[in-house]
Amino acid sequence: MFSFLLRRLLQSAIVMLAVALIAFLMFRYIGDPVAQMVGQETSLTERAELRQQLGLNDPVPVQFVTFVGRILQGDFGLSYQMGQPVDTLLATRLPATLELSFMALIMASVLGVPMGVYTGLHPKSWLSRTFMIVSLAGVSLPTFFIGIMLILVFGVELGWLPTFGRGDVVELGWWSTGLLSVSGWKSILMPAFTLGLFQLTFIMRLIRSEMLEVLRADYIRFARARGLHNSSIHFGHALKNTLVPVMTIAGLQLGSIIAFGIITESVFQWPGIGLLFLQAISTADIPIMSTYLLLVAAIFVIINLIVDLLYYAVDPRLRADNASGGH
Amino acid sequence: MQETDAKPPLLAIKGLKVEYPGRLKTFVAVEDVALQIRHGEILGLVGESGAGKSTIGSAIMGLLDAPGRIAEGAIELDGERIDNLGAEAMRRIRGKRISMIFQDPLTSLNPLYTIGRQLTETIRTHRSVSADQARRDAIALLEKVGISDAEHRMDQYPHQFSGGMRQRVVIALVLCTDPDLIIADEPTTALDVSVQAQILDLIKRLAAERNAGVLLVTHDMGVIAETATRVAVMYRGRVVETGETQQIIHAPTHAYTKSLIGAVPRADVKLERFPRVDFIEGSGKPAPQFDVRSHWLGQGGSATSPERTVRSTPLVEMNDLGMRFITHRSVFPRRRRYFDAVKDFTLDVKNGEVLGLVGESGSGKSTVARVLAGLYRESAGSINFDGKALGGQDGRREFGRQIQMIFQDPYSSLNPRMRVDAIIAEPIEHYGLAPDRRERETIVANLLDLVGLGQDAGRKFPHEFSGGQRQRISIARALATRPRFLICDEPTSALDVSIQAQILNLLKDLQEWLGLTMLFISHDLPVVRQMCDRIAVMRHGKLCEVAETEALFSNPQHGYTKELLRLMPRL
Amino acid sequence: MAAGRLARSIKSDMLYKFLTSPLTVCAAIVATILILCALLSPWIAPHDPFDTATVDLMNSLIPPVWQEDGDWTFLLGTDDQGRDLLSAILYGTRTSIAVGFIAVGLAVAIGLILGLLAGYLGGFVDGLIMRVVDIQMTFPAIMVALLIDGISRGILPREQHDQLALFVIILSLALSIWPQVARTVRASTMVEKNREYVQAVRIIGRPAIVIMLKHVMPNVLGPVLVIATINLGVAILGEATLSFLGVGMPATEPSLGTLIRIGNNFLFSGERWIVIFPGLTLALLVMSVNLLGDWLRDALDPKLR
Amino acid sequence: GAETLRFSSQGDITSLDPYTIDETFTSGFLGNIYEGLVRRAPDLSIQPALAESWEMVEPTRWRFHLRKDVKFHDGSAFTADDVLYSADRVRAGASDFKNRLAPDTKVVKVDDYTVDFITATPNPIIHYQWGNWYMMSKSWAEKNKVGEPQKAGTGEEAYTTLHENGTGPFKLDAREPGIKTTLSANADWWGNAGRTDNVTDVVFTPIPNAATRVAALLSGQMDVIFPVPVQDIDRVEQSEGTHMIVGPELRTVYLFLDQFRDELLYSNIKGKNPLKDHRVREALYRGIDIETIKKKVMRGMSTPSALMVAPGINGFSEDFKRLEYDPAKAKALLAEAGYPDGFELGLDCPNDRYVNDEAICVAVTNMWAKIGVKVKLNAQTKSKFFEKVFAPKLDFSVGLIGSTPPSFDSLAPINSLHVCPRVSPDAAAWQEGEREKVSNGKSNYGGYCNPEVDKLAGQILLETDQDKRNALIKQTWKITTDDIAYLPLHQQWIAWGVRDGVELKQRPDDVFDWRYVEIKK
Ligand SMILES: Nc1ncnc2c1ncn2[C@@H]1O[C@H](COP(=O)(O)OP(=O)(O)OP(=O)(O)O)[C@@H](O)[C@H]1O
Ligand SMILES: Nc1ncnc2c1ncn2[C@@H]1O[C@H](COP(=O)(O)OP(=O)(O)OP(=O)(O)O)[C@@H](O)[C@H]1O
Ligand SMILES: [Mg+2]
Ligand SMILES: [Mg+2]
Repeated sequence: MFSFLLRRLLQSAIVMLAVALIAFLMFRYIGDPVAQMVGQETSLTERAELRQQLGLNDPVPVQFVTFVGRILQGDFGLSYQMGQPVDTLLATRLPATLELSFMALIMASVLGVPMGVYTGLHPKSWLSRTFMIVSLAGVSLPTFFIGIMLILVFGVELGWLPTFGRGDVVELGWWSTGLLSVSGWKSILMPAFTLGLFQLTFIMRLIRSEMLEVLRADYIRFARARGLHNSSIHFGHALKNTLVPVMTIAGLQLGSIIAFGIITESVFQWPGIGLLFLQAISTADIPIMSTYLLLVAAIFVIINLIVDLLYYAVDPRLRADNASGGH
Repeated sequence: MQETDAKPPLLAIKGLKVEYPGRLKTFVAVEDVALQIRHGEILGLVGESGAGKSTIGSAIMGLLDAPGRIAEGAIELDGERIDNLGAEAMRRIRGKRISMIFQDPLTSLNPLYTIGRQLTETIRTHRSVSADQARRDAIALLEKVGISDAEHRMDQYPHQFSGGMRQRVVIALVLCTDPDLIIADEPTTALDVSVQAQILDLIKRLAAERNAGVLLVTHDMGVIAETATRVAVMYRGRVVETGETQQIIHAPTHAYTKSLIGAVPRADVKLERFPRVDFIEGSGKPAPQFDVRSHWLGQGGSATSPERTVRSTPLVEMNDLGMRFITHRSVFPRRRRYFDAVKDFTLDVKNGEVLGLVGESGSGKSTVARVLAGLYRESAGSINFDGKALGGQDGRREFGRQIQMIFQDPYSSLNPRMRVDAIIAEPIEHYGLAPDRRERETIVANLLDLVGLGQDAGRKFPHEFSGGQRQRISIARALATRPRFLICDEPTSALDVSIQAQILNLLKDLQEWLGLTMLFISHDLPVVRQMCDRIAVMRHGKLCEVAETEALFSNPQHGYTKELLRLMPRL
Repeated sequence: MAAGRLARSIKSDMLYKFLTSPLTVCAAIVATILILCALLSPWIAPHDPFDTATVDLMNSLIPPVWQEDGDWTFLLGTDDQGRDLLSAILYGTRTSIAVGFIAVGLAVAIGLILGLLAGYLGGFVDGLIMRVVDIQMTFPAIMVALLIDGISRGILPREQHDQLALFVIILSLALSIWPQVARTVRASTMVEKNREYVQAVRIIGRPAIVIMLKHVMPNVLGPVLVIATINLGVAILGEATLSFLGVGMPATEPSLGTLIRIGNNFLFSGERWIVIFPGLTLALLVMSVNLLGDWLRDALDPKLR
Repeated sequence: GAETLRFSSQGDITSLDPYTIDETFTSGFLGNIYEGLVRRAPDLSIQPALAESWEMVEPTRWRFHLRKDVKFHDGSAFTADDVLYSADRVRAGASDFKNRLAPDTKVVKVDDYTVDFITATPNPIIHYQWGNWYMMSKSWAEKNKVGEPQKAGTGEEAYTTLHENGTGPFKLDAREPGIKTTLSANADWWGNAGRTDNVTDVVFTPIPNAATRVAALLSGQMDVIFPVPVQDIDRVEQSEGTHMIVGPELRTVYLFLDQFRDELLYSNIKGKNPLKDHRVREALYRGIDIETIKKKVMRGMSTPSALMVAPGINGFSEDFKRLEYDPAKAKALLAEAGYPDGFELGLDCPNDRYVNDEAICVAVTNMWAKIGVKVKLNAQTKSKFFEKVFAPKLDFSVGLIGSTPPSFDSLAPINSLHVCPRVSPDAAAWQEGEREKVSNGKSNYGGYCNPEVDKLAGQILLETDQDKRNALIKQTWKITTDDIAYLPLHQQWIAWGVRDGVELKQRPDDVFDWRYVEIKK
């Protein structure tokens, strides 16, 4: 366990390095940051100077080494657009994104899991079929469309929910939460639903597929023979056996929506890191992008590590290291 | 017909017909079956493998595998029909009033929950007791079924248990709710005789003291003789004969029963070959006549002919073999706990010999087999095969085909998504043992015939087979590699004596004519006596005694061996 | 001969399951129609929306025929550039189907193989592949596309840049989807490889690769099908994002996704047909493919008969 | 009572430092916090601000008399020292406003409230560009160690990025970059007596997503939003509780053509550059049906333009007329130029920069196809577009951009767009390797060169007599339009969505001056 974590830590460091490197290669193609940093009247010499100052003219290896060196000292640089330290920018926006992502995932699981179990149990019932078809709306309609439609109906026409932003936020130390105010809750509903709809479909379908498999297992039959309650058979025995792939996807999806809930954040003007990233792409704000990518890499590394650990928690057979794995 | 009785029987099955509708044709598994079990009675159900015994059990429970369904007939519990009850009503009967031990104990336990959790959960579903109480009850139950160190074992997962131990857990699970009717489908196949005796005793006591009825499905006529009050004999989906145990065993009337009884392996003398069941009804293909020397199994390959085999040289040498499992993980090495499943195990298997491995359930037999097969990496000692070390990848690759294994659990060792013919064809294909596809198909068909499944079986998927049939598929697959050294972990535990005889004879022929070497793990002492040249006895992960078969049976040295022989059920 | 019978029987098994499910039959019909229409678009489309010379701005924003001001020349109306929407959808679907199916297919292929390798072999290989997954997940398709596009533009002469778009899109979408497949497959493989049926074939001496492909793979395919079918829509819509950044198809050759992206601008203003019809087409396509995926999953399950 | 103005635009301001970036929205926004010596009225006329009056003492010496009762937000008084400080700072470091004050202009303190600007050569329009050259406090700067202006992203985080100390009518309360900025009215503002507005608080939320922005207005959560996408204008207009305020903008959108390369990129014509041929340029010009673009793409919200400057810019003249849309003639011209079957070229466009920029390009593509010119359209986000098209890469054959003359005078566009972009009179336009050194004609990406224009530009710069100057300008415009140096398209319109009950004045340069806002309910 200890050595496992140690090994992962080392691997993670390599992952971060690789991400930084690839990101650097990428930035050559992202566009010219300087054009966005100066007015139209600025002379070419000044532009060139600025480029020089930002180190954009250095050879990639030099830029890379400088960058890594600075990061190791905890200096992530200043945003080209906002002139502020990138790490504080991201840190102040991370809570919003995390709250939204977790809400979305919770929404998706609270609905998706029972729906998945139900459709797995009764694959032929009309309700299952309805679930299966209706849920497809979540994956076949573009997020943007869903978001705008929600805004139109609940925000503009009915006027029930705010159409943008996070509502009132409460500062709890370094964490700012919108979940302590009514307006905060009102604000998170639509974006979380928009984000969660896709996850819901995904989780539901995945669980159904796995449930169909698991429900035929002998231990389920035996559990029935023992007269266990259906709920405990379906949600305890069967569901747990579907968890390994479901957890994997849930983890990846959580990572993806934290990292790339960009469209939702943009549609609802949700002040999270995705919005920041979107702006950074359109203005070629390299420091934000690189730090952001490192953050995202860290998020995925952590989520995947947690998921890997959860495998062991869920499935005792995976803990066995005696079996000589593979060839 | 029970109108005369004041009290209806505990269970009455009337005119039962169960079918598995397929797309092309509907398979009738059970037809026109009528059975009765009274309170306190143990009804033995014997019969051909695939005759429909397990199907009857499942039908009573209302748990027929989809798409199976009851086409005709009625099942009554205490005079009330239960075959047409709703799902929730049936759930309330299950576990509480009727319990069933499925034939496949190894897959009956949820792999993700500890044994303790599964036990307490069942107890608390049916009785309102505190969690602590349930746990204490569970431990007591485990001890009752002969699991030592129960307190500690409670927190282990099914995969950490041996086959027999899992079977006992399943039995404990069934007993913990005090049901009125117990359906026990081959409950003791994986148990050594001493534990088996203990379990059977438990069941008998239950029937006697609690007035519970028992439907006991088994192939072991010895068990029937010692336990059952009455016996029903099944053949091809029908009950051909019912009667008092003594009458069935000593004066069977139906031709099938007669030949079945006649084929039971004898524990007292060693015979050349196993007697065969010669009753075949209707057109039925006669059991194929088989000549090893001209057969595909006998050609080429690495199986050496007996002439060339020097019986005295060891083929497999195990030196101080040890296998330890981690049972408690911890960051700190000091806090880790291990379990030595096999320890200081030194044993040779000679060229061309059949070495029997018997011993207490959970003593490490399967572990030895798995280490030999390369599924576990030994944690101590070494293995030599044909004089060469078997450690590492190279050794394994070199001897890959020569070492084969038949698993104790036929259920999980077959890929559920492959058709049976593909499963069996696989090793042939892999080693290029057949010149072309056509040939391969012929060989597969032939192998299926050899294990008594018939060629049509090839088109089906494993789940469409009965326990015994699946076991035969595994055997066919193992044979298809034309192995030199075959590890058989309880190869015939789920087979009726007739099929058992057919297969054991086949193995014997292979041994005799081709010098096939075998490690034969079994609890069935009569079979072991017939099959093996030498016998090793294991207990607690260690070797107790190794001796020539006859010497061991006539003059056991070790106390445990003596105990085993004493408890051997007899007709 | 027997092989033929086997093949026939497998097929007819699936056919049987297929014919007994009306929903699947519907889905198949819809999918076939969509795909056929897309493939045959040059022949059946009333206009050629990609031929810039025939597109007339004067015709822009004509509503569908059944609405007031509708015009029989443009059955489903026109978009903001005066392209016939029906034709644009037909042509756009062609691009989208190519992009979606190939990208997802590629992703599944990569993900399956790497996931199997990681899960089955474990250890170093697993660590390596999973860390690559970590890295890959970090980069959204947009960024990957920028990189591939940039690099290949650097390598290839300018004349070949025109053919680049499709390749860049497909590759970057595939690259962004495969990690999901790989991780899920790996997870299921880790469970599956400890099953006895896998051990049994290992004893037979089958090489790892055969065990993975022949034994483990069919048993881990369930979640893969779900992921693949769900990601089809994601890929098709993702293509539009890439186009927006300038690494996708040119604006004069709109795909389904691009049509939707453009149509989105008209959600408030009342010209909703511009988004509704392409959106509907996409929804139908994704739905029918998902339903077919459900059917395939069930058809491959020997126990569901 | 307390009235809060809630408004939204598509982007945030970059910095609170008034010298960091010369960009309309940021400096317009900061104009509510900071003030310059002069300011622009809603009709863009120049008004006194921190300077009460000014006069040209000599042709090379301007004198400015400062207002006396002005206090910075931190309470300190505004004096000539602050002007001197601001004059130094605006020309220092990475200031983006260096052109407001020539490097050799001397700024001299006459007394505490009088400052002289001594220029090397006469400059009649020295203060034209000072509407957004804001005065900063010297003492505050020293106290907070405010250094030279620096570009975002370089060095340390500047104090001025998040802090302000202006003299203007509004003070900053809180700022979360990219999310929200709140301000309140400055009770001590010198001009409070003449204020017509009633805004006490301002909440500014940037909402990049147009649909979201519109929804925020429609749902009553915003008082003012801009820009409103042209297709949504009707909706906002018709929706209860909101209305539109639209007006032409000073920015001219145009196509620029590669006229310096000897071989056109992205073309099937090898070995020569058809765009160098006047007939080809005319054909392209005549191939664009600008009225249809106005009607269909811009939904009427544009002013087709014959000139490279908009009405309202000094030097604009109604005398110039667009060449007629005439595809037949265009074809004939192409044939005459030797391209009877047309030819291929590439068109580069941003797709998130100007109003319906991508749609305009697609429309142009389709129109040119009809005269036989096959366009490979490449529409992409602005950052990629800029990098590809602007100097030094200049990787295009035709491109679309728009620009606003900063001083509202024609000289700037003449200088940067029409003067030959070369380092020395005998060098080639955009000579490889020297592109970054180009200072005149630096935005003349097409490399249009006409020695006469170069000469005229020099004369305009020095001419102090307004009438003569304007004649020179007109002469220049005549030459360049005859040359078809560019293909001007139109001025897009500013479209602001406003909640009913909110009154405001819209400036043609798209600056939102909160002093003219009145919230009725
Ligand atoms: N799911 C199924 N689909 C189709 N046929 C089945 C299915 N399950 C069992 N069968 C068939 O039903 C018959 C009876 O099976 P059953 O399991 O009851 O046999 P059994 O008497 O218990 O045999 P054994 O002693 O080998 O366990 C077998 O021939 C088997 O092939
Ligand atoms: N993966 C494991 N982890 C921990 N303990 C294990 C594991 N596998 C087996 N054991 C333990 O090793 C011992 C020997 O098991 P094994 O399966 O070899 O017994 P066996 O002799 O085959 O018994 P049976 O006759 O009941 O099948 C048992 O006590 C079992 O609990
Ligand atoms: Mg059975
Ligand atoms: Mg065992």
